[in-house]
Amino acid sequence: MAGEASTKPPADSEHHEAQTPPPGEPINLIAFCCNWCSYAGADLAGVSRLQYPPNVKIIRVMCTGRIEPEFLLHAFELGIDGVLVCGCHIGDCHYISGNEKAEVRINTLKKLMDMIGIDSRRLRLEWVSASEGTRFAETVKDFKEQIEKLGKNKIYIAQS
Amino acid sequence: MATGTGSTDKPPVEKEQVQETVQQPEPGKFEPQIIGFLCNWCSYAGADLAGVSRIQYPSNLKVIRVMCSGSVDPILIVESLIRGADGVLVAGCHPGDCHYIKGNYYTKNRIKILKEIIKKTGIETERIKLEWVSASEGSKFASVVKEFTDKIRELGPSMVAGDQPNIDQLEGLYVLRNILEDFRLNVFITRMHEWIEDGNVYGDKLSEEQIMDHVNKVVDDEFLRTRILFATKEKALSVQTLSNIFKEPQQKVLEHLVTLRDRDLVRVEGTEEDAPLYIAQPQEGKRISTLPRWAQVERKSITISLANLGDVDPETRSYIARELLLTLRCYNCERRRSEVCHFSVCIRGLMSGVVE
Amino acid sequence: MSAIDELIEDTGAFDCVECGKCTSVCPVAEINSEFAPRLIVVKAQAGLEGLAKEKDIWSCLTCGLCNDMCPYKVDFTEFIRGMRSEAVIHGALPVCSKGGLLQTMGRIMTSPELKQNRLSWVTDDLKVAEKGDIYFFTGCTAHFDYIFEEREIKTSGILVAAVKIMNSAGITPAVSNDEVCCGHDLNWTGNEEHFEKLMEKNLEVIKASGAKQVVFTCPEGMRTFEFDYKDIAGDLGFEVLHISELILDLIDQDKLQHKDLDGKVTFHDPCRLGRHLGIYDDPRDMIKETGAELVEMERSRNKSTCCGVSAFATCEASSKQMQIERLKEAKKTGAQKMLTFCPKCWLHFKCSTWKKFPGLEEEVDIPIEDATIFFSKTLE
Amino acid sequence: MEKIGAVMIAGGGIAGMQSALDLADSGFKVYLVDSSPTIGGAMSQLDKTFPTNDCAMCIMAPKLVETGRHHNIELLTNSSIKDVKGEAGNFTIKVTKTARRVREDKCTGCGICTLFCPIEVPDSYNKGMKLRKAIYVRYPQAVPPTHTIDMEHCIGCGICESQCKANAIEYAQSDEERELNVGAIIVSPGFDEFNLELMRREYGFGLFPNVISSPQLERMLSATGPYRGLVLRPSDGKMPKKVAFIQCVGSRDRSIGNPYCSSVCCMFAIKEAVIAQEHNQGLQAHIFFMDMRAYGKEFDDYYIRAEQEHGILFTRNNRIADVSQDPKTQNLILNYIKDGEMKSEEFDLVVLSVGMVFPKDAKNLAEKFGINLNEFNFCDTDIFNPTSTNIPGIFVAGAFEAPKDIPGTVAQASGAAAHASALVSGQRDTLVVEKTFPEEIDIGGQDPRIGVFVCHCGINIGGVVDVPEVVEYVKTLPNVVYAEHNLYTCSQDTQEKIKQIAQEQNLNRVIVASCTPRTHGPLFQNTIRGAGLNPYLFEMANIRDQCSWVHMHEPDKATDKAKALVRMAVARARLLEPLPKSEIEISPSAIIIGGGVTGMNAALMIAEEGYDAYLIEKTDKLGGIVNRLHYGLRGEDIRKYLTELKSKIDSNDKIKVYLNTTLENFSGFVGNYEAELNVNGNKETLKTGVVIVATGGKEYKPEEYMYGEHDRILTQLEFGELLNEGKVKGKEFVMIQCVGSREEHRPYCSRICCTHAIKNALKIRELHPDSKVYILFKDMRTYGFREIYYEDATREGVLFIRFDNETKPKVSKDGDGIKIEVLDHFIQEDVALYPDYLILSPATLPNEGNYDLAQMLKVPLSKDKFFLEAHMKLRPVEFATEGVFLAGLAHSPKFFNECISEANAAVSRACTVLSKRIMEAYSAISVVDEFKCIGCGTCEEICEYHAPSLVEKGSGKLVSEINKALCKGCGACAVACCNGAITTLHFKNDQILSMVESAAEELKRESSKPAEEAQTGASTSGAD
Repeated sequence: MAGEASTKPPADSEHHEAQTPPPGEPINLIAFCCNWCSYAGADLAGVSRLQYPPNVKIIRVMCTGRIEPEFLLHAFELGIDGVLVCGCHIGDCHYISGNEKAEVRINTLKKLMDMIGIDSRRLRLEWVSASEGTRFAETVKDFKEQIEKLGKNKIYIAQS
Repeated sequence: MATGTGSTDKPPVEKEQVQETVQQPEPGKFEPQIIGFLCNWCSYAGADLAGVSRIQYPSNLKVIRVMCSGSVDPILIVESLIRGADGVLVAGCHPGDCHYIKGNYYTKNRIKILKEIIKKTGIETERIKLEWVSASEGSKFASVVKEFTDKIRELGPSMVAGDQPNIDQLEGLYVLRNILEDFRLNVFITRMHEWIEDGNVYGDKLSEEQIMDHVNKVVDDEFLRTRILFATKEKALSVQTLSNIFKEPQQKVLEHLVTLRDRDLVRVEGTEEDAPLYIAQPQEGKRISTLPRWAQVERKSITISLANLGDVDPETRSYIARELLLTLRCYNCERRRSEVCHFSVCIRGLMSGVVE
Repeated sequence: MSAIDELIEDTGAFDCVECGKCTSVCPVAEINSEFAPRLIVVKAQAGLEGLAKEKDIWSCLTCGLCNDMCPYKVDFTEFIRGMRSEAVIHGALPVCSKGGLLQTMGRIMTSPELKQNRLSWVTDDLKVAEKGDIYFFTGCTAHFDYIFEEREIKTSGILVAAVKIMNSAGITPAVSNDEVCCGHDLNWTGNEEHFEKLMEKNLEVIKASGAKQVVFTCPEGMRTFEFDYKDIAGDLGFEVLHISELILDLIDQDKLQHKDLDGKVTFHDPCRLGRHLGIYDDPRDMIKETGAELVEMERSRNKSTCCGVSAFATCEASSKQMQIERLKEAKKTGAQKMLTFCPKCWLHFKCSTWKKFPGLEEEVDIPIEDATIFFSKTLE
Repeated sequence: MEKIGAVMIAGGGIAGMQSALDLADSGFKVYLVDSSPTIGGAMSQLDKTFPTNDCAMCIMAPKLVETGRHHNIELLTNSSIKDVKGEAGNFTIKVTKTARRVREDKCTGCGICTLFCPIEVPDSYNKGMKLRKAIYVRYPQAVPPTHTIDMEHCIGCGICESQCKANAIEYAQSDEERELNVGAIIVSPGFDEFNLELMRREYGFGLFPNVISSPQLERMLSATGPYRGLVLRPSDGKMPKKVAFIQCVGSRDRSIGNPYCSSVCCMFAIKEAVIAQEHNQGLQAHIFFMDMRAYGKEFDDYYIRAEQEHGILFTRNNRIADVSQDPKTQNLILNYIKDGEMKSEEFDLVVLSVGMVFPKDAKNLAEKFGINLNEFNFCDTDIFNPTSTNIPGIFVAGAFEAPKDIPGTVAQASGAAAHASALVSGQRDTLVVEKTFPEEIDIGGQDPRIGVFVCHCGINIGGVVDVPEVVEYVKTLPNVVYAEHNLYTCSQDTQEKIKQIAQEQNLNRVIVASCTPRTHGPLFQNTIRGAGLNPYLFEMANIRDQCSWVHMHEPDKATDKAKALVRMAVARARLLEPLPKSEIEISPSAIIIGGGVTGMNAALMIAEEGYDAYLIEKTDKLGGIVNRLHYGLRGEDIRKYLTELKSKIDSNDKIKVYLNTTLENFSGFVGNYEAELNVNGNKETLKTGVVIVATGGKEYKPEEYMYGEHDRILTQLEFGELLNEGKVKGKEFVMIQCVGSREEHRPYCSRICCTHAIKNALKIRELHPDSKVYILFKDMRTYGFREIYYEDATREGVLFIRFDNETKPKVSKDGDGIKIEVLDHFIQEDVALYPDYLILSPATLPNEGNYDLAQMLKVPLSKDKFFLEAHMKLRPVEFATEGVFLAGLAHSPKFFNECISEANAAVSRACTVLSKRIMEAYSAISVVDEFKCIGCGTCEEICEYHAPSLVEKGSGKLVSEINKALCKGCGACAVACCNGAITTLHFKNDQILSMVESAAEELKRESSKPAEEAQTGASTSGAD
């Protein structure tokens, strides 16, 4: 059917101003998940067989409070297209306030990223609890679409 | 007749020996081809005595000397039938005379089991005969040969020989050969004597009926399973199709497929209108082998008589014919239609023909 | 060991006769007994195999006190900088502050596709332009606002003050959104590859602005242009100028009217401005111009000690003590404020005081301020 | 006679295993006797479990392996109990271990013998749908893995002995008599399925091939089942399109002698429908039922999701009378009523949800132990002692007490273990041997030698990810010296294999790519400790829950992602370092928060176990919500029980009661908790080892049905009190169920209200024989033996009218009387009632205090704001945080006896901590580099646990030091420390960055040179 519109459902393709990634190169995402809440949430998504895009690779940390801004900026330096940080809801943190510290650090880093020229929407902080399997799957889907709209991260600094 | 060049890879010597003894039947009158396995110490000597005393007996018997009748593996007998022998005679010492003490006991049980299970292929059990002939019974040997030849002449040629082989019987023989190669049936064949005489590992003796029940059950299961493996070698088939081919209840076919799948001999390959399709898994090193190479003839054509296929709807009938065609190939030289085949040498000559 | 031999030759390290003068003045040696500049040079001469992996080369503050003191003019700091790029090749990496965030930021800025927006500090009342005779190089001063947000000091205020001063003198300095970090931190932590890429970008930006002079507030930026850029790219095609020098010129040409301030202040000479660039008097004259009374600390001009951390890679136990000693010294002068030009000195001194200390408060609670901001107060 | 510090458990199912582990971890010798050749019981036959859809084997494997390997547990499988003598504290039991003719010490479970055995026998484990050999093992991950010769079918051919490499076959093995000397006995033989042959006429089971039982469907769904996870019609091997589930087959049926409800079949059917639809695309499940009994925690959510998300059809009020078969297609025809008219529909497959009956050796056990059985041959217990039998010292747990689900079984098993250990608490640690590991190998200075074990997990991973391809890829990664894949890496024989390979290849890092480290991490860490490796030289790649299960429709992308995840794990493994073990002191006491029946029972049990108990109650009296109850379902006198309980509490000197007390502050860690109490005004601090949360729940004050606007509209509790005081007059009574429960905003079922309504209705009929009682309900959820009382109510003439969320009854004033209009589904008309009393069955709500308490204890709350336990199925009475336990209504609404079971269970779990003087502390903590630390104090300020503190070091220099016991390893201080002086062990910066770099590896393109990079004008002079 020559000239047939892209097979994507019409609603989705309307507001797709930025070009989706070249078919060759898929979106490459990293997610830092805290061991007690969001990693368990990700497991629950698995146990309930909720399907979400395979572009995200999860790294387990004991608490989002352990995430140095350097980890996130280093990821962008290496060409990762988006970093998702998932922690416990405020007040749920197994270490009481790890997530609050993470929130402050990540908001500051976002300002720095904008200044440096990396779109701060490529970094996203989400609260996912141990019983929110569906929320984790939705977040990953939504984040991937959001990054697809932003397009590939053009920065790539080869490490010596 | 296909002609052409190209070397024929020499078949192993053992086959050579069998070929001279079974000639191409002259047209018109049927001369039975009989193979005889004679134990060296008694029946072979008996045959010599007949010779020395110039006792005449028909020339149809081709003798193979073996050291003891106990060494005649049932597979050899089935192999001979496959090769087109119209009858097989096994002759050994009288019980108790065996130069190797119990050799003939084993033969007795083996032939009994073989006669039992050969029925599944539809081949007349009388084509296999066991006789005890001692070194001194020259005349008895002659009369045995004479009677056996007449019996075979009465039975007529083996349905499996010649251009128009009876596919069912042929396939049955091949299935039987596989089962005999497999370990399950062998346990019974080899240890039957011990169980009856000195009892099993727990010391209690088994009766012959008990053993034959097991044998029949094993053969029934393995026969159908091997046929399923043959049929699904090239193409994945559903339970429905298989049960149509073999005219077995679908439930039974399914149970066998479950066991075959547990033995990693079959895997599911897609589905067709909600029915999973099963295909045989290529098994290197596994002893269960599929249809002989000779039976796989290149796609072009072969004459198959489907007369005795029974009342099957036309669609399935043509399907089956086509399937079996696909799997037939020259046994001796494993060559396909397009390659050179010295038609005259090969006794099977199954190279050309057309579907009816 | 060819690279190290070549380095020893360039920096004249062979001439070292181990007289030990450098070790006596070295602020790190004073606290950390195992560290001695001489020791490293001697090991290099002996061609020791594991030298590149030596932990000590990362403790040196490259403050230049030893260079200044060395009778045989051994350029020890350049020797250490060379050794560090060797060390990096051998995989002996420094433990940088903030996990190496500054170094990562520097490397990211070498990426050609980057579209920065680093001029967010330019408020409406400031007049800046794309092109102009004078180019104002800002470097990473604005970025420290966010990286060290918890220390509540706005280093971007230095840039605002500098532009205000230039505007009041009728100068509309050229600035550029494509300007990148001068590369000082990468250069001094052994990453020459990305340092050169940053240099190329900066030179290109300044060429595009058509400037004849480039003004610096940050001494590290100026030293990097003055020595390292010229060392690699030869004649830059423009003159390098410090803000204090510019202010004094403008006052001479009385383009700059300012009122006087009162109060007693003291001045801390940043190593890069003092010992590296040799600029001691301009800052002092500029401060005197404001009318405030300048009192000198016990150790000042080329003798002033270091703020304890360089290139965000050498922060150790000794750094803290140096900062406290320096603040005590400043307090002793009776000055109400300690001025300095380098945003990093300001940051590191603030680090040692923003926390309460049992029994130390009154000795170190002297406020610290940037000299440019101090001078800009004369314009209101 | 002196007591013996050992316990015998009869029945090695999930209940037996849980009791065994609790007791063995609390210092008692355990003899676990099972009649079948392996332990694991019915749960091992399940594929998935509700409501979490966890794979049953995956959550049971750790317990199986641990029980098999535990040095204090002796397994006596294939054994039966011959004779029992003695009394509580000192029993002598004769056990015959029937010969399995395979030596347990030699058989490795390799299975060669099963390959060569010529005899094929229908496999009862797989419900006859598969064949096994005469020498067999029940299931692949069986513990002990020893094979067994089935003497019934073996013809003694001798082939297995000739093939067995380990020469473990011993035909002449004879039965073995064992005499066990124990202090207490726990009986947990489980249950049997109702014999469906008795229903041959109605449902054609055994007649029509496509009518199967729910356990048969479960085997089909299991990866080790006959069709490897596919659902096929036994008649023709086709994949069924329409599958019908018929509920209550063999339960709730007085005609066949099983009037009780088997409690689990409703949820079991929903789960099977959901999983069947997942395995067979396009399969449509249709469940025919009377009441959908989804009474447990998050069961209703599962039921709603099954209906709305998975599109499973539910047809109510339809107990299918009979099933007929179309001979040609062997499909089945069911007739049922829908919207008032008769329907007949053809189905490809019919599944009978079979009920539970008493285990076949129940009579034998009862006779041997002398325990009483109830009329259905289950063990007879009373609501006050749910785990005690009539014989002191013999306890009961699991389905043998009454049909129940796995969480209920596990809770009761721990409860029974508590009673058993209390009985012989004096003899703790007398017969046990300390668990020892081989001496740790020093791997200092070695290059990383990594071993990678990739798991199929049946078809869970292998079905989507091409595991062999991943293994080939892993072999190419640097430092990986060994890589292989296994069907079940968590099974016991593979664990041994890993240990052996680790030693052979002298690995110094081990990676397992399988499921989530949260559940299986400790299991594998213990395995490599057995090979002499420090447990922290281990890393897991989660290629199941976070890869194969969530990318099922993109197998090749899932395979690539699995490769990436393993590559990242390898990158991190290269940088892993061994961490030293550190120990913590345990103070032997417990704080119990909440003085209700649950709290009181917990306190009593802690005291009986020999530890101090501090019972904290918010109000001024003990008893909680049970104070408002008078009598039980079978007329038990609750008031009397309560007073006795309170007097036991007061007279016990080991229990200290704090009334009007709330918890102000709570800190510390397992074994060393510190609680600041506000004891009516004044402060008091307590140091304790563990905490048990038993804060209970509260009755919902209804806002609907005009409650509070009429003095004769009451709640069940209020009405119960009036009834008991005889102040109730009137002819007509109407009860409305699910008031506030099973609503949009509160989807859970409060579990007890149906039975409570029935109890009050029967009381009304008893006191006012000529009165009329109506019960308006959504689903009558009187599960277990409570069903008999529901039957009594119908016989007593109580009228039941069903409504649902759309057709709720309307309550209005009629003069000073009450008017209720409700649609009767059968006659499809509005019915008006004018009762004298309207009794509402309100929901049970979580306490508001839960939120603050959860903050303080740092434990999570579930969606419905009850406390969230560590694992819904297998750890129902403890939190993820070590040392904090949970029981009673605080977990979820439940019955009186279930609360008591959970209270004892929590204590039994707590004893696994309290019984140890020293516990191994968490070693992945943060440490300070003395030379780098500038003593700025940021870490001291930021840490919630006050672990780091500035310390004077030598020359007056301030340096931070981190207290090993307080540090939790969260890593917040490491980030706050500006110059990197603090590193968090096992989560160092380079270890995490290595994973980031490895994740970005696929983007290996040379650094993006700007296409239009102009050569800078300035020529490079100077340097060259």
